[in-house]
Amino acid sequence: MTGRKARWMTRWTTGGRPGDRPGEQPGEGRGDLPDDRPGRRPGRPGGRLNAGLLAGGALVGLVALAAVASFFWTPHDPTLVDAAQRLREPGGGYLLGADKFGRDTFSQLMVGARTTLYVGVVAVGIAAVLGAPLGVIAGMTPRGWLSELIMRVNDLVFAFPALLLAVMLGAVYGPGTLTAMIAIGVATVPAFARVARAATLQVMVTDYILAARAAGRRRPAIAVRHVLPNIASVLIVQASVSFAIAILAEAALSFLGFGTRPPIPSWGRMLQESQELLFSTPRLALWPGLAIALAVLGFNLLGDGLRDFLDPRLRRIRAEG
Amino acid sequence: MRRIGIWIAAGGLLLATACGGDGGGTGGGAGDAARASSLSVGFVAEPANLDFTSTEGAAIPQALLVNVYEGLVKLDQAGRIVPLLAEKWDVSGDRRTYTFTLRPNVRFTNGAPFTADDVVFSLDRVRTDWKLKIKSQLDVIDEVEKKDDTTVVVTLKRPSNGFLYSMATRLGAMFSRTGVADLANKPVGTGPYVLGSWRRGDSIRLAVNPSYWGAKPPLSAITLKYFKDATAMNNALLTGGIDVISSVQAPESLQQFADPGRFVTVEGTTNGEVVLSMNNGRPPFDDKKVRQAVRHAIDHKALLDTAWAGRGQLIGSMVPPTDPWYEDRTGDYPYDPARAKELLGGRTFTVKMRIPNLPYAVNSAQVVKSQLAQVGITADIEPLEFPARWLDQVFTKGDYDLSIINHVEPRDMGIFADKSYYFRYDNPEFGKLLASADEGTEQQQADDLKQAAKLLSEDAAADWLFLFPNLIVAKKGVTGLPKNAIAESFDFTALARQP
Amino acid sequence: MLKVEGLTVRADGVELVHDVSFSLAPGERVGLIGESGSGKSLTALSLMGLLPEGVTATGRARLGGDDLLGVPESRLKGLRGSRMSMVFQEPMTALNPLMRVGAQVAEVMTLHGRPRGEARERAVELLDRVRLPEPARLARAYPHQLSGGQRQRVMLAIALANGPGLLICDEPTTALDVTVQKQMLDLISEVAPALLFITHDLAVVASMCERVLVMYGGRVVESGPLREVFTRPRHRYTQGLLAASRLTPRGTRLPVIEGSVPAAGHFPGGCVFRNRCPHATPTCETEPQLTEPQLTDPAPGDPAPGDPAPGDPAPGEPTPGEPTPTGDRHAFACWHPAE
Amino acid sequence: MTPPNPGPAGAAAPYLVKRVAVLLASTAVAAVAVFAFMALLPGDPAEIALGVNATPEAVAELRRQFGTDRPPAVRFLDWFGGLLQGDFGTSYVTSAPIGPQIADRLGVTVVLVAGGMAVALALAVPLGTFAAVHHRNPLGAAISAVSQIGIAVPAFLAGILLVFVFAVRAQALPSGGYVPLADGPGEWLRHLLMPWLSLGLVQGAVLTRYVRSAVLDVMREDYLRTARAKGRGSTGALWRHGLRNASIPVVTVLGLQLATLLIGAVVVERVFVLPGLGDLLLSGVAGRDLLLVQGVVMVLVAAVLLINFVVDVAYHLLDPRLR
Repeated sequence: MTGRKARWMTRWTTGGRPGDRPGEQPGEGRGDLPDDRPGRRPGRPGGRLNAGLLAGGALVGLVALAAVASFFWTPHDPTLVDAAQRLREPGGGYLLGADKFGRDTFSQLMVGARTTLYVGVVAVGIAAVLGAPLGVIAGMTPRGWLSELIMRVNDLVFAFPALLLAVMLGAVYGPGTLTAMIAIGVATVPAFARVARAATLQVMVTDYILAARAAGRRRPAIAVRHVLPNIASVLIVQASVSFAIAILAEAALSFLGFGTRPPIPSWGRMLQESQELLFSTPRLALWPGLAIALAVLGFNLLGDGLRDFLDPRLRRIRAEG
Repeated sequence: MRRIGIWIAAGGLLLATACGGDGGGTGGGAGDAARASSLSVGFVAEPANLDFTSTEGAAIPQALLVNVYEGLVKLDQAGRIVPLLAEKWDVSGDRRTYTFTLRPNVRFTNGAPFTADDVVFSLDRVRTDWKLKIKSQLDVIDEVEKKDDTTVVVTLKRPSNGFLYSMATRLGAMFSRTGVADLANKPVGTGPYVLGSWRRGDSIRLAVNPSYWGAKPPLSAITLKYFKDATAMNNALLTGGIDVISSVQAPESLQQFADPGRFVTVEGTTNGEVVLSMNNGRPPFDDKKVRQAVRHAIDHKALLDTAWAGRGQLIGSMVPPTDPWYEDRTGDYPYDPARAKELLGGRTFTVKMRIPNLPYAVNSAQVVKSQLAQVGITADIEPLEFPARWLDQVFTKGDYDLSIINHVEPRDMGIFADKSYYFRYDNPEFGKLLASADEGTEQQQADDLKQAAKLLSEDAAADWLFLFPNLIVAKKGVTGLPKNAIAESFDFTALARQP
Repeated sequence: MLKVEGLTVRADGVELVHDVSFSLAPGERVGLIGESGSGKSLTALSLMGLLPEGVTATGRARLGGDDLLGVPESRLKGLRGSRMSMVFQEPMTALNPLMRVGAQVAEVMTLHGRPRGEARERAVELLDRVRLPEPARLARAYPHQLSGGQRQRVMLAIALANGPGLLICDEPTTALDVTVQKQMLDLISEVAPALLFITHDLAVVASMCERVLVMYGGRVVESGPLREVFTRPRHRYTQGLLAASRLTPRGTRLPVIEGSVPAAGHFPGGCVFRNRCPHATPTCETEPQLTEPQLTDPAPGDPAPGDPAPGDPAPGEPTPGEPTPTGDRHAFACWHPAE
Repeated sequence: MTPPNPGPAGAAAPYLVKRVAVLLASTAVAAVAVFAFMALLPGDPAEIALGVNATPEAVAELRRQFGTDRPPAVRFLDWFGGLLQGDFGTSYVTSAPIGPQIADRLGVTVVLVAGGMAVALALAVPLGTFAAVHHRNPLGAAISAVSQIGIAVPAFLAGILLVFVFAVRAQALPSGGYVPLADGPGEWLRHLLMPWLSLGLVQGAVLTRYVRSAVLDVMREDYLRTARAKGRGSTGALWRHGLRNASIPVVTVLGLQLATLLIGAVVVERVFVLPGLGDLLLSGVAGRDLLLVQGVVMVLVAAVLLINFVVDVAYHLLDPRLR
């Protein structure tokens, strides 16, 4: 894979926000006078909070808050079937009404947030724990057979998208949250590996790494002490964006019946269950749909914002973003 | 020492999901004339192939029986056995000899005439070639004999009330001696329809059999269109993609079809008992008190209302109201959580509820779980793909505590007499009652079966959540819809469309 | 031929170039010198109408009879590449990487009305003229197959293709190897019509130009014939600049200008150089005007010339018809000029 | 001065050979992976085909018939050898040859994905370019914001909403189903319009962001300024010099999106009742049609690998720097 393509693939797998260029091409730097190209003026102090970061953070925070709060309190038991409250209109303790089982929609949304975060955290965790070290290894030994092997396997795993993996895993081990998470996680590994590799390649040519290598430090030590801390920001951004993708994947899987098992509330399944009532009670589809969209939006914005916030090299382009 | 009267249900389990498809191809290009004389009906389960002699499942007989294949007799809408390819039959005094007089001048769609030889061939073939275990229902046959071209004599080993009934199912379907080469893809029967085309994953088109022996059906073609998603099927009817939903899978959505100016809704009954199965063979449900507690813990009315929009009937045992020996047993275990707790005596359990991933089961399971939680039983729901995984895990291996499945086979109370059946119910007295019912007179049969149903209910061998309704929605003007789904087939022969 | 009056460039409310005026006669070669950040590239770009988005220029600039500022792009683009051309600093990125070199040269001719086939032939001639080897073969190459010097020659060929009256070169040799620089400069001086040459390299200017404009902080602080300015710099900035560039005998301290160029918008009021100038006095808080030396140095406290209104075409108050202070004569804007 | 060597495209051949080799090797390895995975599926095909009431002898007989009594390695070689000749085997469940079924379904999926991609492109290229060119004004920002929101909407939700609005409410389009092109192009189109839209709108939102970014990148390129210095207007410069350059990164993303779409089509096929590969896959899984699932997964994975290959090659063709 060529450098340029890899960069774009990275951008893609980062889900991203393409408005920025992960790393200038070496040797193509522009010797421009800063003030001659006003788009690139310095003078934007580093690490400033931006609107995307704040909005994304707020949305994600809201999801997290709902999830945490649901452990201690929900207005009603989200799985309690109550025939008397079937399709109850919003109001009177039922903030958003109740579904056809008489379960409180608001409570379900709260616990659903928990499911969403759970799926995201585990899936992204799997991807990060597997993908990042592989990417670092591949990046630190760019010419070695190990690197080649890792990247080839990576490309192969990339050919098994999350949905396909989940259907296959679901077929073997039965559908459920765990299989969905593993499928999404494994399918996301290549994205992490790629991003980690690209970032490692950049870090490896910096002076302090060269110095550390010259000083005879061994590779694992360099990886842990120097490389990981320096690519952490890239990984965090990738995690945020992967999180958004995981949420969408979980929703699609729940829709197909390969996701979270009933009666554990999940936004994807709420949406699926609300389908037959779309005509008479559209609000049952509205709320989980909105929740999914806002959570995904939140994580995407957070990823973009973090990218701008954490990586000073990219920030200058934000003006146009 | 055959156990008789075991009406194996496995095949029929599928029916629970049938739905209506698009008149399909006609939705588009076909001209008005063609459209007027054809209909499309939405179904849920598409056949994997067209050979019901070797493949389980309700989808194949649902599409082909009576429509493409015919038996000597068939079930009418009231559940009575009426003549079809046999003009009449006589039963000997000892009830062991059945003499069928065949309809003359009947031809198979491959051109071969239908004669007594084909009857002998078909019934022998059940024993020799069929791969389904339900073929044991015809083990009671001692001999099939051709008397002349239009007369066949069947001799039984012993009297059996079940024999003639079985002959109305797929077991009695008549095959041509020269038409069984490719049953999976090319069915050859004597029925009013022939297989027109099959677009796998989408639809099956049945065309009228031009050389049919009887009255030609009103429609020239039927398209059976298959949907995996209830909402998609509803939408298809709403937008004119199909004309009939053969079985509504999302009863909540019925209100979309409330406009009598556009749609007609038929609500009838089926043989489908939605059973909350309890594994009698292992703790905690090997304890009759625990099973009884479950029956008391479930508010069946509330369950029906929430899980299936109140459509369907409450039943208390394994007999649907359309069977002659039906008795109302819904009062045996009234909703009484206090009594349930008393029966449990303070014990609490965590059990596996492994259900098929079908709408009625998933809906019901959530209600059951919630209600059982009130008396101290925690049920973990695990939906399994239906049919394969559910059949493998629950039905075959019996690895479950609770399950929910619609037993759609007609007259299937006998499944409880097989202690290897996944209920693992073992009560010799029940088996005796069934055996005596099959051999006895009609009156004796009814008495015994009533007794058996009562025994099942009292033993709490299972809980019966509700009787699955036959819900059909069609465009206004479609007539001839079968009100009750009590046979294996969806009978298209009377279907018509008013201009 | 080129006449610029009161050119002011702004971005986001910040003045990046302030009230620049000068003129250029046909065939004349003028150098525009200054450190990074002095606004010299912006001055050039604003003449070409190539300012980046969000950056606007006001004032007056005429090329022959055509206005260059405040006219629609559609009028301007007819001039670009035909009557005036520009060679940029960075040859590595200035060519389209996906297009063959010859086609890129030919394009500028077809754009201005030459038939395609003819343009192609002439492109090869031009490549030959800028001394590229095997021009016919090279015309079929892609930019990445050429060296930086070769690419800059291609840029020059593009610039010369339609025989423009004015060539603007923005640091055309900065990105090149030293060995190549000389050849390039020789070529430019050989082929250029009127030339506006932008650089921070005083030696280069000395070899190329007849007249110089010294820019600092977005202003022209000194201008005049090359010899005069270089031998007798008056503005303290020019003085420092020259001192810094002069080769010093071994062991002597290299004179440097203290401090560094502030970021745009952070120059001091009054004399923009005063925060770095060793001679600065409170007087320098008032803005000095570009004046010709024979108008004797204004005494401190003279009527303070106000900040001219932006877009005011003629700051100072030269009467029309009279030679403006932007003429060929040596002029500078400093309260405490060097003698 | 070294004379350049402008050998046109001459160096492409070794690359192509190497890339084809990688494609074939990956496909083979993928086949092993798919086969091994499927071997884990619980449930014996013969038992499943015969149902729970089958006799053991019948099961053993059928196993022999299916060949599932042989060791896995033999079965793999047999299967893979068949694949190379386009033979996917015969389904254990439907007794129908699998190859033609997949071919049938693949047609629907390809049409669906291609149309979805076309919609996405038709939206993304103009909108993304517009948003880039006008990135400083409110309309450009609005396009960016809308695309950000579009990304957050699950494709199936978009599909359900489309059905609700255009089929059920407006009665303007069929809610689902598929009509072969041979049965009438008009109906074919009407049935595919909404599936295309629901795939295309969401993917278009994603793509818009990439197009915008690519165009923004290109707009900052010096050669665009060069083009304007030659006398092109900014639009003309972008058109003549920018778009091809911008297309290079977009092609990469496009390839990845195609792969995503191919799988995303599974959900849309479910919503719109389209008999595509995804539908075949799901019914294969539900029916434990092992060989069928194996075949479909293999085709999907091979398609993804193939798309990757095409993208790489296209990349090489588009960008002379790589030759």
